[in-house]
Amino acid sequence: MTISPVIKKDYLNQLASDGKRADGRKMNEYRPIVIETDIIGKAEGSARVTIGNTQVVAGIKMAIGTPYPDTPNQGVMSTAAELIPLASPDFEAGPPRENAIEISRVVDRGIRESDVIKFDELCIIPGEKIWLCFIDIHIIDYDGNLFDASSLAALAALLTTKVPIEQHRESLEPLIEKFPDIQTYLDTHQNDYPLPVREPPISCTFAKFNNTIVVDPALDEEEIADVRLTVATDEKGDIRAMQKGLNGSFSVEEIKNIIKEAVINGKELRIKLKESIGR
Amino acid sequence: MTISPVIKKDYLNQLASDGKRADGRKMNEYRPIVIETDIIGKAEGSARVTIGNTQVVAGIKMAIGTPYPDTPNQGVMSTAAELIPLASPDFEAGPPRENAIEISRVVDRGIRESDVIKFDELCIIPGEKIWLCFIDIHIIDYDGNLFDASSLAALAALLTTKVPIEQHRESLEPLIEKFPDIQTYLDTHQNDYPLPVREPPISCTFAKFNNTIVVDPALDEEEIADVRLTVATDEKGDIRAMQKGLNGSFSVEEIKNIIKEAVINGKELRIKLKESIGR
Amino acid sequence: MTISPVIKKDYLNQLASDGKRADGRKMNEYRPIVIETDIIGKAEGSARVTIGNTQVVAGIKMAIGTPYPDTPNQGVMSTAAELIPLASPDFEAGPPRENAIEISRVVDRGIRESDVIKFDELCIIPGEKIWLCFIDIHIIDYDGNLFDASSLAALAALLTTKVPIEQHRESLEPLIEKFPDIQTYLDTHQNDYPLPVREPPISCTFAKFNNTIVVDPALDEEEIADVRLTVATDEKGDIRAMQKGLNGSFSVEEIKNIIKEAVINGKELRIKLKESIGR
Amino acid sequence: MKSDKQLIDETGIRSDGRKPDELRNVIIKAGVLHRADGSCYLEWGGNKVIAAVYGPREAIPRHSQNSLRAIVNARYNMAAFSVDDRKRPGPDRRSREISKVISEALEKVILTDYYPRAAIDVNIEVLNAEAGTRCAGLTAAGVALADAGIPLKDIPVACAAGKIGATEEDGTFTGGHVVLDLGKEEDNFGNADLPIAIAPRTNEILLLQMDGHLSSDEFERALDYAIKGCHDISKLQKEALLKKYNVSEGDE
Amino acid sequence: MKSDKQLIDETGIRSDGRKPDELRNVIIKAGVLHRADGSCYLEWGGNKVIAAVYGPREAIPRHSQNSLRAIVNARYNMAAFSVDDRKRPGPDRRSREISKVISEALEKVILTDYYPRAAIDVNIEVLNAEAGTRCAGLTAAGVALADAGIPLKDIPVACAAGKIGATEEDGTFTGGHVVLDLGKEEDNFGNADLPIAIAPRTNEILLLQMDGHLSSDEFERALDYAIKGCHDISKLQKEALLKKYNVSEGDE
Amino acid sequence: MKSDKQLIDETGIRSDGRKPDELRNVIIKAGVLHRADGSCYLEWGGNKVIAAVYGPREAIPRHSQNSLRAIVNARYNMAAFSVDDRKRPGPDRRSREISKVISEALEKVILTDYYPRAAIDVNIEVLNAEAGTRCAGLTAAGVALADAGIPLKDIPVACAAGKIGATEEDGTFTGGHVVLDLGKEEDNFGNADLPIAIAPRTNEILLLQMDGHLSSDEFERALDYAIKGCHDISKLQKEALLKKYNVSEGDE
Repeated sequence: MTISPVIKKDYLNQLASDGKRADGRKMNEYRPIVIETDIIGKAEGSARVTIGNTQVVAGIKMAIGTPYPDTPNQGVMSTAAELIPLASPDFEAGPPRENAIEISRVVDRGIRESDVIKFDELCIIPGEKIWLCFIDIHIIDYDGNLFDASSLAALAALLTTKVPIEQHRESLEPLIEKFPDIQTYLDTHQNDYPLPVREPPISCTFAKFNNTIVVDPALDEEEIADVRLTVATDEKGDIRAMQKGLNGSFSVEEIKNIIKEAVINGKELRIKLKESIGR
Repeated sequence: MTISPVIKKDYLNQLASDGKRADGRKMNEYRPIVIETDIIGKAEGSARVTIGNTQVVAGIKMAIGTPYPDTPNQGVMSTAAELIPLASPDFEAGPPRENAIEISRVVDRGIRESDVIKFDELCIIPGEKIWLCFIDIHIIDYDGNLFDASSLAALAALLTTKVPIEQHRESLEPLIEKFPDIQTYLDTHQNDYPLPVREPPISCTFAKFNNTIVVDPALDEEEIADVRLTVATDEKGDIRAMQKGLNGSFSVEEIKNIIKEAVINGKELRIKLKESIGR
Repeated sequence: MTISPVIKKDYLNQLASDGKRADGRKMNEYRPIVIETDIIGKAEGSARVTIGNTQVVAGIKMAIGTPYPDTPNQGVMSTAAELIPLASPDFEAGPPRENAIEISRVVDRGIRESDVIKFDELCIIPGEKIWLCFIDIHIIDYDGNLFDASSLAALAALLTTKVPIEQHRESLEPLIEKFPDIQTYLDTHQNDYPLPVREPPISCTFAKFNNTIVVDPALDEEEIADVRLTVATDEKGDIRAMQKGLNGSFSVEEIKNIIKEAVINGKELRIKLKESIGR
Repeated sequence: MKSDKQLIDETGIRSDGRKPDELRNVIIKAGVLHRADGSCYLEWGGNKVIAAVYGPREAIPRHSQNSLRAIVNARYNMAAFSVDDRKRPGPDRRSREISKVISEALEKVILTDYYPRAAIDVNIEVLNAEAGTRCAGLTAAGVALADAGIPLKDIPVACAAGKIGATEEDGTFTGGHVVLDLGKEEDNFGNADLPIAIAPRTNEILLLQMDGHLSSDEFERALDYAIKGCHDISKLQKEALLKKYNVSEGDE
Repeated sequence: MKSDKQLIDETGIRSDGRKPDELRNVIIKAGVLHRADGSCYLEWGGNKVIAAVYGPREAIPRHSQNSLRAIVNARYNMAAFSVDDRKRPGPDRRSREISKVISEALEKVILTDYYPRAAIDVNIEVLNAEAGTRCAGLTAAGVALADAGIPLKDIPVACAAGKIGATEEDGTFTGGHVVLDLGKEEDNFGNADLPIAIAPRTNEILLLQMDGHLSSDEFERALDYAIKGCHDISKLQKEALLKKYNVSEGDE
Repeated sequence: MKSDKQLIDETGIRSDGRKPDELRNVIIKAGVLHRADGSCYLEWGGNKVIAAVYGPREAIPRHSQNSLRAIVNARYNMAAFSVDDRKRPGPDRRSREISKVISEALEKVILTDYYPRAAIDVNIEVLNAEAGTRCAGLTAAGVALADAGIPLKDIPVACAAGKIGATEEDGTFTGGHVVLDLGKEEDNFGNADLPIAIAPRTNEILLLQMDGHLSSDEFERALDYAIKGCHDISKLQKEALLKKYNVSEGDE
């Protein structure tokens, strides 16, 4: 460790002791959030999310594929996050590492376990043809709190995704003879239509350093944090997913308090998300 | 080379000159062997084998797959060995290296070339559906002679494997209409049944150091050995497979003597194997 | 950089200033070229090309496969080059690196974009079965100018390739019932027949060092070259492909002059190629 | 896949006969491997897990070294035959995530600053998997670390709680009950899973993940259950270590 | 796949309404990222590209260092969602070739001997792809290098020219016209593509690739067009840098 | 796949016209490559193999070095086009096992302690494969090592023997004959294969593998055959080296 991180750490710890943060925020305050959607013409859904200087782009591609044998009537989703070297001097090219894998898995579980996508409405021919939904998350600029930025970007992209039936109609029509069922699907879905979704849970991430807990840690804060907790809550304030990270620990009380804050912040973020997608 | 291995080498060489081994065994004597079967509930067959401190677990998974085009009536087997870092400070995580590949290929050939598995009895629908048999060998504790321990574990697991037709019956029944042949198979195989096998060959491994040849080399002995020879013999004393290893050499006479010893030891090991599987 | 390369560089630069090359060639002169074909019994087409000391072997394998959905009536080709460690002390084992990828892609484009292979004549059953054509290029001895040697070897191999219908007839006949079309194909192709091809473009490669431009750079020249240009021209003298390499630059005039030289040299190489394949 | 599974009856008895706050059977043996510096074999219900510790030893490659403390590399791996459908050997995304969260949990209790530039490697091998392998693996790792003589602030221990009930055919979930230590069927058809690891002396939470759906109240109850489960398992860890120590005393 | 596409009409107007020597719309913004040492966002027709520069910094691993100069690593990458059919993440053979030719082109204009043993990393991310991404990427990289303050002999810039006409059903091609800056349809159904990069002060050619079919005369015309296109884009590069500088001046 | 193939007739003549102890035709040329330190081209029946030796040179990476002797890295590789069905480029499990046993065989005859910290790289490329490529490759490697001037105790040489007869439709095997140097058909339908390598001066056995079914008596006969085959091939190795030496003497 060179001197400068030590000084930075002391400075941030000192500020925290006085109830302050380096960028002037309150402990329970997010940085400014901007959500833009429909930014990628080639994608069926897309969003760019900035939280402070952190910037994430998510794109959704829909394709027609084969269902898993044990869920013949359900669509399939897959989530990947790439910490591309564009975003940080510390990110390397190559296959995804632990951090990228953790982000993609936490975002994926948040969406999957809460049934955000109505998978049973993504079946075209039971056992034969379903919609695949690929969520790809690109970290473009890294200034902390990738969990929340990635989750928001994925949700904003999903909630504005169109199922591209017009483009795939031609490839499905020859199958009518073999699978008459498909006629109904094609008749009822003449045009591209919104991906069928449910109300999503919203992720809020907290970090602890010097025994202070802050929401939406910036990179400086993440670097000195002992421990991190992400909590996803739904519109009723119920908990839908949690993930603790880093090699520190929380007390039971700290976790209970974080959950309360996550519900409060989640409500604000939910409003921002809805505004961005025009609902 | 640090001092300690040199001293150990001199010590073992000195012992060998006096016809002795560090653990008191005779030159043609195996360490104690324990074979337990049916230890993994999820596997269709399994065994744990210890030879002295060396410990190996083998598990068999059976699945339904497609035959190779040139053998439409035959099942398929595949063997993999993993030298997991659990077993030795020198094993690394990652894709299998030369040593693991050699072990898995030698075990595989010993089983395959002697037709231990009756592949023609693993056909369900000719050209369409056959049983796949996956042999996975995990080295748990490494104290030398992985060839024999792996081979014994794989055989003990195979010889106690049940073909899990009950669990797969449901997936096969819908195919009766298309492939009426399958009815016969399902009728004659109501319940899980033992994997059809033949009498296997038994592997014995020898190492040479200081011009002495020992059977079942312990790790200490392997580390100083010039050359290694594995010989698999059948119940008639015929040779079914051989593999020389390490960068030393044997004379023709040495090889002939090793074969004689392999036949003798093979008989004892065969008895132990049969006892363990209750035959 | 050690001394010796510096001295070599000065020497070659000095020679170039006097209009000379280390091996006595003129600036626009190729080293001796030898092209042998049909050297690999297992391959459907093959060639060994030497340009001076550089030696390349190309082999063609044909197999039956499935067409891409968007080109249901067309065969498929694929090109791979391997800079195997046999050929140079600097080549390493492992997956292909940038240089091997660039060579294979430039050779591939030269063949693909000029429609050298008549892909529409490689269709067996539209949408179902087509011929796959694999071009594999092995660099055996590396003394510079791999682009031209690889391209010539691939072309000589392709132009002498036989479509192995005799060997695959048996696997196609059972499909006649399902796809009656195939009967016509089998009737009209009783025997192995030459791969249907068009007149190919010919690659010529130039290098610049010390402001001198030479054709067919030897390894010594490549090592000190600032920049490289490969130009493929057809029998009419039209340009069919170009690729600039290395981190130097050309002026517009230099490029125009190189194109003229590429047309002249291309004619000579084309004659050599045709002689080698007996046309 | 969900179905109308009834996972708990009206008297509060679960499908495998356990009470809501009852653990599955757990067996722990310390020092089971010859080669490792410390090791543990653990059965937890149908789970069978081995953990082996190597180190502290010089971290390789050198650029992975931390000049102030030891690095902790936990590697969670499932044997190909440990699951219903054979798993391809080698790490997948799931096992890499679990390796990461276990590494982070263990690092907190290891006195890593005693060993600058060193690595402590913790290998967890799942031989048979039946719900809850990450808790089983972390618990075994705690014993193996102690068996290896690695200086620890506390022996880490893990356990999960969750919510079960009945999932109707239309996918709705009814009658949720918070229960301790989900079994295989409960894991597949249940509605929430909350695995945690703690340092039992202080109840500090070292690992925490949650999937599913819990109200704040349910969460607090589940957390209580899981902490209680950790303390029960912690006793078994200590007994296993004591037993090995006594046996060693006697034998050698 | 080719078809009887009419890509240019008898009055010389192309299917997207452009004249033969007309560029698509280009928007360039310098300094768009917080973390990178220099960056650029560029839209070129439907292409959307970001470039980020890191360095000069110590080249790692050490054996990759050149003791006389900095090495230049350009990495061209397409986002999975940037194309019609989702692209598998990670480099493929095409992107590795493009990374190589861009690296070579950039190296010529960077004063690499100022920074022995260093690496200059240029990351080019294609977010939306519609023909001409390598030119868009290299052009963005030129701006990002300047934005990072890397000493340059010149700001490199790229543009393509090509040949379009009509491809009949039998695959023959008729009525070729040399045009500037092929669009998506022109790229798919056209008959030649000639992407180049130049150092605009000297017109030195830094990158040159050609696929298709051009007579010598057509080639010379295409090269003229592409060089002219480069100069037009070069002005936009400088405006973007100036704008960022002015804004910065004013703001800070 | 086995069938009722008759591989040898009642007069002891094999399906390709050879007698039981007759080798296929072997052609060896030393020094065929310009770049390698030593090289050899070898045809053995339908097999075509090239071997190239580089070294001794500094072993890289450094942690692979042995401070007491040179390490020997043989790399056996099959060209994609060398077999009936195109082989995917790159090493597979079979080629990695063969590389290992060849490396071990060669190491025994190389005076590796002359070159501490060095590597001797032996690259074996199979261009056309027709049964017996590992013997052909090792034999070519022996010549290439000598051609490179690597100090050797002996020039290693390899040859196989085996057992052929008739395999009935029911899979039983009848009428086994021990024969030298199995050809392609004999390898596919035969009943045993015993490839060995020796140091011909001492008959020390450097490589030995066996698959199939041999009684002890058959094994001893096969071993005798294979050793005899090795000695015949050994002469051809020496002639090839001598020829190159003479030619070099004469030419230069």
